[in-house]
Amino acid sequence: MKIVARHDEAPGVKTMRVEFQNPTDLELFKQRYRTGMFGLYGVYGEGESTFCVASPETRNEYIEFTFRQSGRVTSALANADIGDVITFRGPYGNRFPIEQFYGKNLIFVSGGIALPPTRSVIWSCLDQREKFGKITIVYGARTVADLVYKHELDEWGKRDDIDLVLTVDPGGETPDWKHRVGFVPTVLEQAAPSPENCIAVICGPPIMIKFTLISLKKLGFDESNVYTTLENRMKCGVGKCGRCNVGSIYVCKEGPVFTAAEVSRMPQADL
Amino acid sequence: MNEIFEPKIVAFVCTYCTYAGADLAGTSRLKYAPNVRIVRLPCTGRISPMFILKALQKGADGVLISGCHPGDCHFTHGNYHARRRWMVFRALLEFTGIPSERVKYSWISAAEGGKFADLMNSITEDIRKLGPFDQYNALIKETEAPATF
Amino acid sequence: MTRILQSDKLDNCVARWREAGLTVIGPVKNESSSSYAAVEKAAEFDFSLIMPDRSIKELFFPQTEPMLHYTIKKQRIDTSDFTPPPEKRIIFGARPCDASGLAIDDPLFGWDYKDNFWFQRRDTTVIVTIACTKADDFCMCTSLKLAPDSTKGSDVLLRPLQNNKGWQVEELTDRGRDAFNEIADLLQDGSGPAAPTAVVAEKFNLDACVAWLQNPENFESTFWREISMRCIGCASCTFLCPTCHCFDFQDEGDTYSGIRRKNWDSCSFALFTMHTSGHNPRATQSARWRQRIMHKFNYFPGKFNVNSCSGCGRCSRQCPVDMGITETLQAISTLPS
Amino acid sequence: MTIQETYKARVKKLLASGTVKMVIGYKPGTTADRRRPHFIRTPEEADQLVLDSACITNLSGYLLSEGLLSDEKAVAIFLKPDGIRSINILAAEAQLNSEQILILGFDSNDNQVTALEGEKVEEFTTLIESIKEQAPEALKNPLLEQIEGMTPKERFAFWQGEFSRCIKCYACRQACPMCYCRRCIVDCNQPQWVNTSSHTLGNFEWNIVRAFHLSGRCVGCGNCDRACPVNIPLRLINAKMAQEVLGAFDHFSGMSHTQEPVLASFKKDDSETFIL
Repeated sequence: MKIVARHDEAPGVKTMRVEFQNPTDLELFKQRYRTGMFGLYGVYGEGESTFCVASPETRNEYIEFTFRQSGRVTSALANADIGDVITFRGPYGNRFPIEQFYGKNLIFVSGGIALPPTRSVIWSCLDQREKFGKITIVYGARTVADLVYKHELDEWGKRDDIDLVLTVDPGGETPDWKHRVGFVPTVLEQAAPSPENCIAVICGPPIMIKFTLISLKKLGFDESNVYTTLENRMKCGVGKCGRCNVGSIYVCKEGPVFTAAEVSRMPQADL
Repeated sequence: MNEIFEPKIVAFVCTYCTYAGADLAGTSRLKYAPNVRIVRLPCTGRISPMFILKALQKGADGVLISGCHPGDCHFTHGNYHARRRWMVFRALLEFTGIPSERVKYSWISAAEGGKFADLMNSITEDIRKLGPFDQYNALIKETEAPATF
Repeated sequence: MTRILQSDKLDNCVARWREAGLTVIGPVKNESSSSYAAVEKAAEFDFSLIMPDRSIKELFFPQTEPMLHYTIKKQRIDTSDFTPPPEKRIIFGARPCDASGLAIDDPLFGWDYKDNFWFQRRDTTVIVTIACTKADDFCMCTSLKLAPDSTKGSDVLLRPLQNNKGWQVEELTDRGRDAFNEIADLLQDGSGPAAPTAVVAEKFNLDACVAWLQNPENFESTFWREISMRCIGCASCTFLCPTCHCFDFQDEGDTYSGIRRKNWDSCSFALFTMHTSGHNPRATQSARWRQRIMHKFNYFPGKFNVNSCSGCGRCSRQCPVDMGITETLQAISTLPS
Repeated sequence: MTIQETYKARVKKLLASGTVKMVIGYKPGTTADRRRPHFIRTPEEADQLVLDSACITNLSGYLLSEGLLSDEKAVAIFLKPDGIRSINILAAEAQLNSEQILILGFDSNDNQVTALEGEKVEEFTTLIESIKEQAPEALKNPLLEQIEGMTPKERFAFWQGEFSRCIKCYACRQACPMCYCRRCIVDCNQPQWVNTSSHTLGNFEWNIVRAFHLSGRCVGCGNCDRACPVNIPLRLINAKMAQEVLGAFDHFSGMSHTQEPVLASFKKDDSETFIL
C-alpha cells in the first residue's frame, strides 16, 4: 500500500493514510472492512505491527492508522515517507455492531494513543449522524501535547451536535489550556452522562479501562452496553500464534471488540 | 576460471587515529586496495564484537579493527579496554573455527598514512590467498534456502 | 488377517520406500542427542529409545521456516512465497504420543485460516507408529486418557513381537495402506504373539485437574506462585513439546532483499506478550506457567475439544529444574476443587 | 549425624530465629538421581531438604529473582565452591549485596559430601585461592584439547555440527546465574545484531555472543551444559575462555566480591602480540 499522507499527531505519534495499489485488493477490503477491525502493517526487512484501522467503514477508500514510534517496525514506519510502500495484512477481527447503536445516545471515552480505535467508531457515527441520539466524547491524555487528532478535536468541538469533553492529567496542562484537568474516569463522572438508552465505547490503557469501567458502573451503565477494544500484542492475526490469548479467547479472532460483560468473564489478571 | 577473487573487507576504525591515517593516505595520494570498506567510530572502545559478527553475517571475507596506539587514545583508555576485549574475542573466534587470519587488529595513528595503505594492501592480499570464507558463506546460504523438511 | 513385518526385512523396506520416492525418517540417536531424522538404511534407526529427545513436531512445524522472500527495487517490491517441500515422507517408528500430538494440533492449524505449511506436510507424510513396550518415570500418556499403543494420529500402528524380531502390522488409514502395499511382498502373513505394551502408571486424575482449572476462583490461587517458583523461564518445555505451537515472525534481511521467517516462540518468555507501552499482561513467570497449563487443559479443550497434551513427558524429562506438567497436575489433583 | 541432618537442623534454626527469611536448597526430584531447587520459608519445609552428591545445580541465580533481596533481609543458600564464586561475581557486578547472603557451603567428591566452613562470602577466599591454583589442571579436558588440535576448518565443522542442533530455547541463558540481563542482546532488535531464528547461522552467532559475554565471568558450574535439551557441550567453550583469561590476564572469575570484571579493566602492559 502506498502512503499518501502523513501527519504528526503528538511527540512520536504519527498518522498515515495509505491507499491500495491494486484495485482488487481495494474491493476486497471494502467488502470486508467494518469499523473496529485491525490490520498488520509492515515494512519488509523489519516486520509487522498490529494497529487498528483508524478510519471508519464509511470511508473505506483508504486506510488511516495511528501509531507511536517505539520499536523496530514502528521506527521503520515512522521513517517512511509519502509515496513509500508499506504492507498491510487484514482486515482481521470482529467489529462494532454499529447498527445496534442506531437511535441511541453514545458516549465515547478514550485516553492517550487509544483514540484511534474510538475515532473510527466516532466517524462511522458522525457520517450518519441522523441515526444516533446525543453523542458525547470524553478524551484525555497525559499532557496537552499528547492529545492526538488535534485538528479533529477542534472540528468536533465546533460542532453543536457533539458534546466534547477534553482533559489532561494534572500537571499536563499548558497555561492556555481551556479544558479540564483531571483523570479520565473522574472527568467522566463529572460529565455524568445518563445511562438511559446509551452505549459507551471506551478505549485506553489497561489501567484507564479498569477505572473507567468502575465509573461507568457507578453511573448506572449496564456492562452489556459498554464496548471496548483489547489491543493485545499480536503476530499472526489468524488465531494461531498464541500471544494474544486472554483465557480461551483469541483476541485477534474473537476480538478485538468486546463488551464489558465479555471482558469481565475473562481472567482479569491476564488482561 | 582465471578471475581474481576480490575479497570484501570491512574496517572498523576510530575516528581520531586510524580514520585520520586513512585520510592522510588519501591526501598523500597513496594508492591502496579498494577492497576495504571503512566504518568510522568514535573510539576503538566503541567497537563491539557484535560489529565483527554482523560483518561476517553480511558476507564479509575479512574484518579489520584499528585505532590509536596505546597511550594515544582520545578518551585516554578506550583502546586499552578494546585491546583486552579483542584478545578474548580473538581466542573465541579461533576456538570456534573462524580463522584469525580473517579478523585482524592494528594500531594506526593519524600520522601513519603509509602504514594504513600498506596494511590495506597486505590484508587484501592475505585474504585473497585464503579465498572466500566458504564455511561461513554456506551458513548464510542455508538461511536463504527453502526448508528441506 | 494380521501381517508381520520382520526386523531383518526393514532394510529392504527402507530401500523400497526410498526407491518409491519417499524420504524415510525415524528415531535416530547420535552421540549426544536424539531426534526424528532422515535415514538411508534401517541400521540408522534406534528403536531402543523411550522416545527421541526432540519431538516429531519439528518435521511439520520446523523451528525456523522461511515464509516469503522479498526484494525491494525502485518503485516496486517483489515477493515470492516459500512452500513446504513437496517430497513424500514416511516416518517409521514414531511414538504414539508424538503421533497424537500432531492430531491434537490439526484443529488449531485448521480453524479459520488453514495453515498450508502444516497441512501440506501432514498430507504428504505417512506416520508409522510403534507401540511402546517400555516407559520411564516421565511417561504419562495414560493419565491423558491415551495409551502406549494409541492409534491417534497414526497411519499404521506396529506392535513389537514378543521375540523382538518384528512387528505386527495394523493399518489404520488409506495412506498407511498405500505405503505398506508398496512393500506387501516383504510382509508375512500370520501373527506371532505381541510383546506386552509398556505399563504407564496413571500419575494424576485428569478430570479432577480440569475441574480445578475450570473454576475461575482458582485462577489467582497462590498455588501458581508456589508451583512455578523455580521456573527459570526458558523454553525447553515448550520447544520440545509435540503440541506447543506458538510462533513468531521475524524479518531477516536489509532494505534490498530478505526473508520473512516463522520461528518457534514460547509463552514462557517474558517478552512474548509485552505491549509497546511496557504493559505486560503476563508479567510474572507464574502467570506464564499458569497460561501454559491453562491453555493445555482448559482453554484449548474448550475450543477444540481435546487436551493439548499427549503425555510424552518431555517437559518434565528435559526441564533444567525438574518441573513439568506432571508435577503441576499431580499437585492440582491433591487440591480441593 | 550426617551432613544433611546437620544442615537441616541449622536451616531450621536459621528460620526459626528469623536470621534469614528464606533458605534456598534442594529437595528430591522426579527420579532418584534428580534434585529440585527448594525454597524453604518455614522450619517445617526444611524436612524435605536433601544434601547429597546429586545436588549439582548452582542455585545462585535464584537470588536475583525479582524482589527477593529488595527488602534487605538475609537469605541463606546452599552453594558449592562454584556457586560461591558466582556470588562474588554478582556482588562485584553490583547485582546483589553479599552482606545479605548467608552461604551454606558444601562440596562433593566421589559421592561424598563435605561441609565448607564459613557463612559470609569473604570467608571462602582461601578456598577459592586454592581452586585457582588447581585451575590450569582442572580446566583441562580431553575433548577441549582435541578441538584445539584441529585445523580451523575442522573446528568450524565441529561447532557447526553441535550448533546446528540448537533450538534457541535459551535454557543455557536462563539457567546461568551470570545471565541476568533484563533484556538480553538477542532480544534487542534495534539493531538486530544476532539472528533470532534458529538456523545454524543464528545459532552460531548466539552461542559465540553468549560465550563472549561469559568470558572471565563463567565459574564453570555447568548449569548451561546440563540445561541444554540437545546436549551441546557448552561447558567446553566456556572452559576455553576461562583458560584464556587465566593465561592472558591471570584472571580467575569470582575470586572476591570486589574483583574487577576482566573486560571492564585493563593493564597498560596487557599482551598485544596479535596487533599489527
